[in-house]
Amino acid sequence: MKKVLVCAMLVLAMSASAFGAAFKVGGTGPLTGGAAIYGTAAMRGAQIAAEEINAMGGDIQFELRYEDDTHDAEKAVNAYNALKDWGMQVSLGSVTSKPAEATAAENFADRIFALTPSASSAAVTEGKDNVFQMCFVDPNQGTASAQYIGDKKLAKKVAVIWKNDDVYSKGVRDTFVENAAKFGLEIVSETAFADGNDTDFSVQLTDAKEKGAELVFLPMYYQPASLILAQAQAMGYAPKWFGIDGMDGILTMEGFDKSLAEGVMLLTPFNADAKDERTQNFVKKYQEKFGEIPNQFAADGYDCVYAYYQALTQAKATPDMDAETLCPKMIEQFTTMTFNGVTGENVRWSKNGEVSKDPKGMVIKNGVYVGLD
Amino acid sequence: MRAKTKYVPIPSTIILPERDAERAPVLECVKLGITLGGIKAVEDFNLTVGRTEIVGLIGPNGAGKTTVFNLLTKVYQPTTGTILLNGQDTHGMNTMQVNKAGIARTFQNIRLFRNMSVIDNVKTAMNNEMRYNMASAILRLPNYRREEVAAHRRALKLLSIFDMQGVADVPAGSLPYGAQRRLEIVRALATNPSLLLLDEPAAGMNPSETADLMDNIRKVHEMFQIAIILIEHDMSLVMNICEGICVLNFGHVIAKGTPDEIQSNPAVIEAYLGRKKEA
Amino acid sequence: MTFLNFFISGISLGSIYAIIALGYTMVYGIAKMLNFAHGDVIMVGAYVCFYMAVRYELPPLLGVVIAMVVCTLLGMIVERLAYKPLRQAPSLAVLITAIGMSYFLQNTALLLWSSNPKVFPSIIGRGSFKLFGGELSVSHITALTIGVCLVIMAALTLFVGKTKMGKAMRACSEDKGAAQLMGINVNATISLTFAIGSGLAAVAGALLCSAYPTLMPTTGALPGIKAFTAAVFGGIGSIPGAFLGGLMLGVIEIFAKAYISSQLSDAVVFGVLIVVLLVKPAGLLGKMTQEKV
Amino acid sequence: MTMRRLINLKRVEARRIYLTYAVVIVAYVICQSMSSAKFLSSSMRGMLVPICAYMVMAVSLNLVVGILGELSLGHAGFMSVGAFSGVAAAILLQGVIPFAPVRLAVAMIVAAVFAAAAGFVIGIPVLRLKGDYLAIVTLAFGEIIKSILNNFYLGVDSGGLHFSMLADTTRLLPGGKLIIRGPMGISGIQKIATFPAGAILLFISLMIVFNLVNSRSGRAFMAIRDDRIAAESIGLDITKYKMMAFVMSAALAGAAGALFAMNYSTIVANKFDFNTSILILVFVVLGGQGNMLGGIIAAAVLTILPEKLREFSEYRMLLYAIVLIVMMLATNNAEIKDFISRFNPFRRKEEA
Repeated sequence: MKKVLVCAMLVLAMSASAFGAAFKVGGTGPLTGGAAIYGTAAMRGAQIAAEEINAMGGDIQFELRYEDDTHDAEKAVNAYNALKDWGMQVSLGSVTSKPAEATAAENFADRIFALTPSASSAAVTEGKDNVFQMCFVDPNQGTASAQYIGDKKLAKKVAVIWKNDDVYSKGVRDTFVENAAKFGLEIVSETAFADGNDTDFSVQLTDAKEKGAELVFLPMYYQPASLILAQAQAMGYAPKWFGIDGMDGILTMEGFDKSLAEGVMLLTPFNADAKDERTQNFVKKYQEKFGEIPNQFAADGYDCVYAYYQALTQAKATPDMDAETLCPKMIEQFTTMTFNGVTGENVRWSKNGEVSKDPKGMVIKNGVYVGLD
Repeated sequence: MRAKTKYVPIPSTIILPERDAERAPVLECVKLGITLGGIKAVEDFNLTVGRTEIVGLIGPNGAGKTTVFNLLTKVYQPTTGTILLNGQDTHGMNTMQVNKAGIARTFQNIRLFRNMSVIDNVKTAMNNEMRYNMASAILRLPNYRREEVAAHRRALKLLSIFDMQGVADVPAGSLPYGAQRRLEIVRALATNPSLLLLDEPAAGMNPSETADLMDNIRKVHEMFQIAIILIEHDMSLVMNICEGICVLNFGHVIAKGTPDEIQSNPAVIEAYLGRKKEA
Repeated sequence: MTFLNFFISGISLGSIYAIIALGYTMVYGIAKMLNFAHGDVIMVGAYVCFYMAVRYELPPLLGVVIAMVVCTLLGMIVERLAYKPLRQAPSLAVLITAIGMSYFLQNTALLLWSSNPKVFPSIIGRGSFKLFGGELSVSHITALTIGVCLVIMAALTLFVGKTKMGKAMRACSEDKGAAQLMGINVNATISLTFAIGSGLAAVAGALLCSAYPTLMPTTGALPGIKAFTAAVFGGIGSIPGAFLGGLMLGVIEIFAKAYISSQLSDAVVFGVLIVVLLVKPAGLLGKMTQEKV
Repeated sequence: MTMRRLINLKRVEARRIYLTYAVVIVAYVICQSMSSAKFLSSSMRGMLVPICAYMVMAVSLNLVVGILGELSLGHAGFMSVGAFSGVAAAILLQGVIPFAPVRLAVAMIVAAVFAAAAGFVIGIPVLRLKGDYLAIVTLAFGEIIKSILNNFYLGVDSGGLHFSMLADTTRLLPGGKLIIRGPMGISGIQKIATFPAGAILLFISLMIVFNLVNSRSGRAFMAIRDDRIAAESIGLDITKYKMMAFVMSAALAGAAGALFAMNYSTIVANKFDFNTSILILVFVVLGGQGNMLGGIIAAAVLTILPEKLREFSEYRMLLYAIVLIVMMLATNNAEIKDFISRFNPFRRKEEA
């Protein structure tokens, strides 16, 4: 499979250069280490989009390069600099939040436009006119989740379990807790975990159970969430579960007992089981190529490249323009255009780079996502 | 052969060389004892050492000789008994404090600072007499230079006693065996001790080296006018340079006296010399 | 009852630490080396087990046996290639090489098996024993882990104490030079130690992932460090110490989460470790060796 | 006396010290002029400051591992304390000291002081232990520092400094600013760390360490390393000297942490974890314990290496691991070392 990947990259590079010039798009993400799932997925999503666009043979061709940042700000800046040396014209920022904060500062200083697929912390775009996000910003997710639970009257007493040393998890948790009361929610239990003690959740679950939480909010990625679900079942605790976009992917874990996730609700912009043509095409291609079902990171990566395609086309940009020339054009396009992708319809961006799209409320029924509304 | 020291009796059955009789002894051990791993390694050890006396501590292997040194230098804390050093009780002191109070030693299995130069081994031992702090060292202030130069001179002088000034900058670990033993003695002397403990200084030496060593020990004794206790298996060396001898067996003192007395002591001959002959 | 439930959670977490710690402590006891790659051998064992059970649909126990064979071989190869050439080198050099080996195994696993987490099928199912009318529950896997720990502990103690190879191991641990003089093949003995340690790692991997069933290339790394801590806690080099240290570490971790702060539990765990080492500088059951002067 | 020709340590050491200074200065001049003349790629230019910081880390850890002879597995903890206190100081002083280089210097001094204080507090229990047990306790403290900083909040408003643990309960007045935000660390840092500042810090660190080593304290450190019992027997205060080395090393690591942190716009406590401590230990061991120049070169090589391996894409970290293992074997296996030194035309005779 790896060989396929290398070949694909070669073909990608060659096909692009065959048409003469292509836009050099670069991004950094964790391709090794504990967070490698996210970086790899975003990279692969972007690859598929670039291949599709290049295969169309239009004026806009992409040469895509992803560099490993091992989920570390220092390495991310190194990776960013390597991309800059390569001649990156527009950037896909970084996949995870903290590295993205660091590279976004570089993007801002170097006037290289960035659109990050999945770095969701507010600090990524804050104060930078040329850094945009494809995913929801963390505070919005926290507020949106609280509002959703409150509006739909899913529960009154809520427990929150979050990963304290993770910026994403902590960011969502903070705004959720802050806004919970506003939507009539009472937070009865708040417990955390961190790297190194992310295997046993009995204390967190017992606390939630004893305090009578009807719903447990899980602002985290799907890997620890799968452990929580399994352990809750083992101790006979069956509250409502509510996740965020990082939960997406839980159903596609190899060997996962899908019945554990029955009834889990989540707000996510992407649903691999959606019936629309665009999503189905993407999921099919991804599966063919990588043997896995794409998660939300892959979808974000895919959409980023298509968003660039749209923006570059509308701006009538040509590959001989340098990054600094492209930057204001991209800012102009992204603040005005409307984009349709697999992670949302009618996606728009605000001046400060935040995306506005409707999170889809999903519930897992019989092992598949079903729209909540 | 050194001139026979004339011993005079002083009260409480302790004997000292005549020249030290008027002065307080450097060391008084009273009923010293230690239990190691349930075994009484040393028991009821009494010894008084005169201000400038050379005492030999002998006994068969495992008799507890090195243990006595370890007790004196507080590598082990004694379980019973008292050690008075220059009249001061060393109870509760640790090795470092005992050294500051005046005991320096060498080790049976040489313990040099092997990766440091010969002269640095000696200068390290002068650490406590140097008067400058970390800031002076980092900023190379005048008092740093002054003290370092003085220490360097003194270290070279000490090394020259053993004719080692030529190898001052050589790593201590690369010295030949005999030179390493000599360096240990120099290092111990550099701490200005009033009592020097030598643990088998002649071990592994050939007869000519041993003879040199004997001269050197005498030289040190004369130059510094300090007391020396030495553990040694080489009987000719012990009988030659020691004024008083203390014989240990199974952790007990079995005889004390002048070399002549010891040589003719039947208990010693049976326990120690006799066995030696059989071996 | 909550207290007891937490205690049981602690024991089940601790039993996992314990079984990993057994491998650490054994290699340390004989080869006097901190094998930081041990956690990653555990990960390899778990992956082999996973593929045998899920892809080839073999019975889980057979999977464990195959994993043990693979890990034993892996342990011996790693030892031969990376550690044996450094037998005379300073111990720090070996430590760093072990860390390099840990990176190597993690990244090989990443290339072979991708970073996507796999959900490990429990080797004995996810049931549990209910006590006091269901108020307390002890999962089967916890019971099995403790049982396996005890068996391994007893077997290792017997092996080291009674067999000829075991005595050779002890001799090597006391004094390699002297052991060599006594005609013991020190190199072979140390290789054997690694082989056994790695075989145990496969069992630990299967149990770790049965209890906490997500499997990634980094799965072994953090439990590895915790288990190393547990081994030191119990007195590194001591086989019963590793067991005791593992259990206590698990219980302390859970209690710290429950009664102090779920955010600071690691700080509490390491704080307790420091206090224990200050009171007992060689760990709970470790022997203090005094240098001969 | 029949003796092999022995090494003259004084000459070797003096040569080593001057060589180290010379290499550092020449390397700085080359890099700086190449950087100014735009001969250096962005990638290399971006690594100059972190390399300096890692070099200082290597020098400072070498003081503990190479000179004092104690293994520390938590050195990144001091870097972390330095990074957070230094950056916080720089943010607080933004209005007071507008001139960035001075602010950086002050921040590094503050960082060194805080890290030294942490080193002292940790040193009290740690230094009573020996060998592997000391190592595990330093690891434990590294993790504790990380855990605490991940739950530490510091804010400033017109009423002064406020801090809280576990959750942000600083209740800042309007207009106040939360500087350290628990697990989110510090964001929006002004990047005032520069390569010349890094080079100066490295030079100062080398001067401190070399001058310390060639003084009574340094001799005491080495004596403790070579033989603790003998060191005690000549009246050295083991605890005092161990503490001195430990605190000095922590202070330098703290300054390096501040330098490092102010090269990025964001910093989190998780960056300074066990892996970072190990990385620095690798520099020291690979460069040769006690060999400052070796550690410095190893820091540069091992920081640049993974970047140069980028062309191997997904095989990058695998190759890095292999290179690391091979380097350890090459520098520590006697047979391989002999084999390599046969091809070394500059082989110095004294070392034969």
